[in-house]
Amino acid sequence: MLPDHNLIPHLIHQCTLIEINKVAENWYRLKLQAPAAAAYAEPGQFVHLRAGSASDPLLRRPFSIHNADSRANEIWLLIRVAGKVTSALAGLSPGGIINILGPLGTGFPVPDDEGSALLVAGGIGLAPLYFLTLRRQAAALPTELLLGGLTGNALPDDSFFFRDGVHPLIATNDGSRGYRGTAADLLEMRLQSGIRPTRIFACGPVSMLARVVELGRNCGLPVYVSLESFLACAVGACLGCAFPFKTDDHIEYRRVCRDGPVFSGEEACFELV
Amino acid sequence: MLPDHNLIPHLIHQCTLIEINKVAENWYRLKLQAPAAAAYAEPGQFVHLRAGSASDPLLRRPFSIHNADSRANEIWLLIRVAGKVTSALAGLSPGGIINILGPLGTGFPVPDDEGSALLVAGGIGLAPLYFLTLRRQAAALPTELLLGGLTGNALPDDSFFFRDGVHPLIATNDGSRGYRGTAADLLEMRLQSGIRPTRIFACGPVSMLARVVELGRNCGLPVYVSLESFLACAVGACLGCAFPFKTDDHIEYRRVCRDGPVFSGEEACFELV
Amino acid sequence: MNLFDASLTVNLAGISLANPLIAASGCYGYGFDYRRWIDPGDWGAIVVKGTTLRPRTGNPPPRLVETPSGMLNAIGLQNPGIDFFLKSIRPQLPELQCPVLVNIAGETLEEYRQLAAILNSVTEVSGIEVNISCPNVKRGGVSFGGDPALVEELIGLVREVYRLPLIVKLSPDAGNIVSVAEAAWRAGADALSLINTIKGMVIDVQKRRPVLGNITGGLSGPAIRPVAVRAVWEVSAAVSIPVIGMGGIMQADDALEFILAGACAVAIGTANFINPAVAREISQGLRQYLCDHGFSHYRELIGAARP
Amino acid sequence: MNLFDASLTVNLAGISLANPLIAASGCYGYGFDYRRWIDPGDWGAIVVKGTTLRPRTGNPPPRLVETPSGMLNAIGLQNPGIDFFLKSIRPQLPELQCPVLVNIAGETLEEYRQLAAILNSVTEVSGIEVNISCPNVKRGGVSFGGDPALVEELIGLVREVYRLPLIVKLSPDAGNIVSVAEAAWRAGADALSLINTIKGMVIDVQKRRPVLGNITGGLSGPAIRPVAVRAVWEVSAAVSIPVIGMGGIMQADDALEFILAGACAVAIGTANFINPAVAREISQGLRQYLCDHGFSHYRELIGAARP
Ligand SMILES: Cc1cc2nc3c(=O)[nH]c(=O)nc-3n(C[C@H](O)[C@H](O)[C@H](O)COP(=O)(O)OP(=O)(O)OC[C@H]3O[C@@H](n4cnc5c(N)ncnc54)[C@H](O)[C@@H]3O)c2cc1C
Ligand SMILES: Cc1cc2nc3c(=O)[nH]c(=O)nc-3n(C[C@H](O)[C@H](O)[C@H](O)COP(=O)(O)OP(=O)(O)OC[C@H]3O[C@@H](n4cnc5c(N)ncnc54)[C@H](O)[C@@H]3O)c2cc1C
Ligand SMILES: Cc1cc2nc3c(=O)[nH]c(=O)nc-3n(C[C@H](O)[C@H](O)[C@H](O)COP(=O)(O)O)c2cc1C
Ligand SMILES: Cc1cc2nc3c(=O)[nH]c(=O)nc-3n(C[C@H](O)[C@H](O)[C@H](O)COP(=O)(O)O)c2cc1C
Ligand code: FES
Ligand code: FES
Repeated sequence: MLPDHNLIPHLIHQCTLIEINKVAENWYRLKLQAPAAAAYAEPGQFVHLRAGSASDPLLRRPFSIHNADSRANEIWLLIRVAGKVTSALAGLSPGGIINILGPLGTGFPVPDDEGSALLVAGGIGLAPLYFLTLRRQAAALPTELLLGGLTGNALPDDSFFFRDGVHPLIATNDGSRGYRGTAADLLEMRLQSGIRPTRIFACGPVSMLARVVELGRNCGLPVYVSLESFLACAVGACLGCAFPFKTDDHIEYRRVCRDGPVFSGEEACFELV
Repeated sequence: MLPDHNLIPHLIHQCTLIEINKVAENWYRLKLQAPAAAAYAEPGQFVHLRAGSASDPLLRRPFSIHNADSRANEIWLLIRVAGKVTSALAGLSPGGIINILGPLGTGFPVPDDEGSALLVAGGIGLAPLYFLTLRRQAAALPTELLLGGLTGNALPDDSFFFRDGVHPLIATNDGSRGYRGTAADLLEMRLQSGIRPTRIFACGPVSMLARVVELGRNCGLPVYVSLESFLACAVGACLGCAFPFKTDDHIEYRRVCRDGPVFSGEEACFELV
Repeated sequence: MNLFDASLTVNLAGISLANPLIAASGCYGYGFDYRRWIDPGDWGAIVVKGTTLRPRTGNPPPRLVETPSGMLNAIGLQNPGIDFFLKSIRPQLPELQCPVLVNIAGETLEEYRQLAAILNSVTEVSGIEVNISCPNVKRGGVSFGGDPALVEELIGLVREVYRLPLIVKLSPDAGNIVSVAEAAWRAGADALSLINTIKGMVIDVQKRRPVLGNITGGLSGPAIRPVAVRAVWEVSAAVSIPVIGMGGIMQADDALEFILAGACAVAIGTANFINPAVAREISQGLRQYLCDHGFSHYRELIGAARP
Repeated sequence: MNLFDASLTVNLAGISLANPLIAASGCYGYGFDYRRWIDPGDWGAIVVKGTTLRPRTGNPPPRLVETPSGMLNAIGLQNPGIDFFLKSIRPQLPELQCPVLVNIAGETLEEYRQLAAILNSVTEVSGIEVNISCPNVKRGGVSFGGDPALVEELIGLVREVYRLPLIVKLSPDAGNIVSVAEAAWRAGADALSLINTIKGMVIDVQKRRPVLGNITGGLSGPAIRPVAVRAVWEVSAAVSIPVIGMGGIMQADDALEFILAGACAVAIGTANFINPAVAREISQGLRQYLCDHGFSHYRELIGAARP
């Protein structure tokens, strides 16, 4: 982790795009040359990114760190095309320049024991959980990745995962790949089958997260969720990314960018967003 | 010339950039696939251009038609990097898409006689005068092109011209190429040597145009100038591109985009801009 | 549903429009300049350039400067005056094949009254838009538009002499745009246009002087859209006459923002400069939206974002 | 001339700043969040987040939305309140190594007075910025800022209890920004900050409802720069206290526009979100400009665009 108040100017990088591949319908994987980010990145952290210099689009955009290789000085991003900046990114060629801030935010809790984990990814929520999977597997911690998508080609194919030694359990809404259902359905199935991990980690749409938290609560298992919000500063200064949490019956706003994006799911008020 | 009120939807083109070359310090020549513009273009007319779709930069930018080949469906532009859009254009690669409106504006008067002409270009003012030179040479009308630049490499080299059979008389401010002086100095020299063309055509900075008009006036020669202004609509609707002219002692504003860009220089009030 | 079942017709304060898209004043000349790119009949209506009693030379150049996602203009109401309009432009208006409105501006209350009285008998003109919000003239313009009592008096005078649809055009520079809107409504306006441009300026840091000949100009384009949508939202809740929304509309989604905020029709200015076929594209986009979301008339969308 | 001969120091209403760049309120937290990227000492001063008497939870999300060349925010003055500030933040302020000002906001005149009275004895705080222009709160905020008489009363009350530099922050939403500025000046303000954000809104056309939880928000960023420069131009001609200019400053040329228009110092908000090192880059750019144009102090540039 980075010391908070140390002046580390290379945390603004002009990165070179090394490689870009389409890995699923509307999904692209980008490999960036980014030494400082690669050195410090922890699963669940993100970079705040800008391509170009025009004032429209004005703000940076946050993307989870999808993998980091500190020896090669590289980080990976996994991006789903959603609008202006993501389409511009999808159109970049190797050699293109991307400006990033980061790594930012509070990631997933570092495993303090030898516990096992279920990771529940809805769609592009895979991005940060993949990094967590790799880090946990490297530390030989028992880890099971559950992944849901709308349909088969909305998710990367098997080679994407197998190359890294990852073997996710997959479900699709239309049943065209893996089980028929959602990532939360997979979780329910695993819990019903008696699996009791030490922790659950989840990233995906709000409705999915709400259900995952409830399933965890029913089994008395702690759930960590990676939340989204529209960010401006991404460093905790503007209070724009507030997410509501309930403490002692009153609402309190926490900053997705700094207090999170990873939070204990227990108190998050999903019904208010 | 285009009939004014005919609905010709292909006058908005998505053009493909065919070729782009650096032809001098900060100058680029672009060849575009643009059938309608190529078919109708007259020397002195321009296209109003946009690359990209973001709202910054918002407005189109005008560029003179530098050459048009109606058989190949191509037009050429000659662009000097001055700011946002011109630098973006300079960075394009063949295959890039540029959206153009045009041809627009009132160009140089079509020669109605077999008269001779002196064409006076200051720097990038070469762009429209080059097209005029080629058209006049093709019609075997006596034409002499005078070209001024700051220094040698601020102008295209000889092969640029010779390939098209153009042989300009060149002057540079520092004397590093051709005569030492400006394009207006060249004109003065030619007039002093007794040359009396039927018309003078000029394009370049305002201070140069003012001097060319005065030199013409002293010899009783009509001078046509291609003027610049910041344009918005480029079709005559917004009155934003007004240039002041003096008629019977009062100031009247004419539209650079529609009444011009080519005007008789006699009444233009260069001192007011 | 078929795309053409989705109806865009609207009756705006008594004027029937084929669609809710209006060419904004000052951005469309007298309606003829864009005919190479778009049939004027593709518009619901066209509002012609601000017209004054006497011809106006306009402001010295430069009159335009680009700003981030916007532009400033300081045309200064250059126009040939009402007499020229009647003699030379009026006879051609039927060619436009859509309703034409005249935007009028005066330096005194009396000038507004006279202009309205003259246009009252001009059958080629379907209505007037009273411009009390031009930021680019020394007298008149926005100086009238800031004071509700003065607005009420002015529009009352105009209403007395003008029987056809009367639209009042407002600017957020007034500060209290809702009070001004209410004053215009009380005085008998049939509809309100908002917003006019917002006063701004750019300084040339190399020359160390303002870029525009007039020093300040009016800001238009996407930059002002959020301010304009908010003005429509607030005003349409306060008055019960139709509101025409404008300010930075570039595409169908932008027009929808205004309609959902409460506008009955929308006007398009700056976008014409970037895309001369914008009106046709936006009508198509609106039809598509209606189809996709199962509405049969865009009227169902007016103000629909209000809880 | 050497780059470092070009001096950027300024005495702003009694506060010595190493350079004329101020971190704008609400965009820089309490000054500590950006320390990974820039030394707080690179700023001339830092204005902390709007502070109220009691803690405020702030507005429901979403609180942000991007707009063309701008953004809307509706934070709703979320802050831990003045007591927390005094207890937990005040002791750390000296670490920032530059003057710190506190932006204060109240729901009543009395709340403003109390806040000012409390801060009057806080030596770590060099001055206060009285926010009478926040568009994002139901009570107080811009509702105070539109009425010159009320502003004169409010600032008069604050002035009575506050002896250190007192800055008043204005918004163009008031309409008559010059009258409001004059009122603040008469009441004893030492300097004026302008502009605060402009009220705007965005509608989500898919969901058919306003994007922001608070419905409306405040527009900041380059989109508003022309409006802000014009406000500085007009106000700095009308008052003889220093004006701090802000609104969409992204680079040195933008800061120069404000200075040439009459600002003695400039504040930077939104640009920090895009480039956390913006203050350092702008100081360098200002020095470069002074060198290139043969000025020895940027003071020579203040108001230099005025004929
Ligand atoms: C901490 C964090 C990590 C993220 N990690 C990833 C990642 O690894 N991969 C990935 O593909 N995406 C990720 N996202 C989401 C990503 O930031 C947005 O998809 C992106 O900003 C969209 O930018 P755009 O310009 O393409 O879309 P825009 O043109 O800005 O918007 C397109 C649509 O998406 C909506 N939208 C934009 N941003 C958000 C947001 N943050 N939350 C919800 N809706 C939004 C807009 O309102 C609009 O409707 C992450 C978001 C956060 C907060
Ligand atoms: C009819 C016409 C024909 C033209 N033909 C050519 C041509 O063939 N080749 C060519 O290189 N250029 C030509 N120009 C000029 C060209 O349009 C501008 O250089 C271009 O718009 C600059 O755009 P930009 O975004 O790169 O610069 P910006 O970032 O917009 O501006 C850079 C600087 O140039 C100034 N500027 C921008 N546009 C103009 C303008 N129109 N007049 C004066 N100053 C301006 C700005 O104020 C600023 O200081 C022509 C202009 C007109 C009106
Ligand atoms: C060049 C130009 C000239 C304008 N002239 C007038 C005018 O004469 N009368 C008027 O009421 N509004 C005038 N306007 C304002 C527009 O009609 C419109 O209200 C404003 O530009 C906002 O819309 P937009 O962002 O779509 O351009 C003018 C705007 C521009 C850009
Ligand atoms: C997220 C955000 C929060 C803000 N909070 C405050 C505030 O608490 N008090 C205040 O006076 N201004 C506040 N402002 C306004 C800024 O201080 C500044 O006046 C405005 O944003 C214009 O400058 P800019 O375009 O550089 O951001 C806020 C602005 C933003 C973007
Ligand atoms: S985005 Fe600014 S505090 Fe989180
Ligand atoms: S640019 Fe609009 S009239 Fe010339």
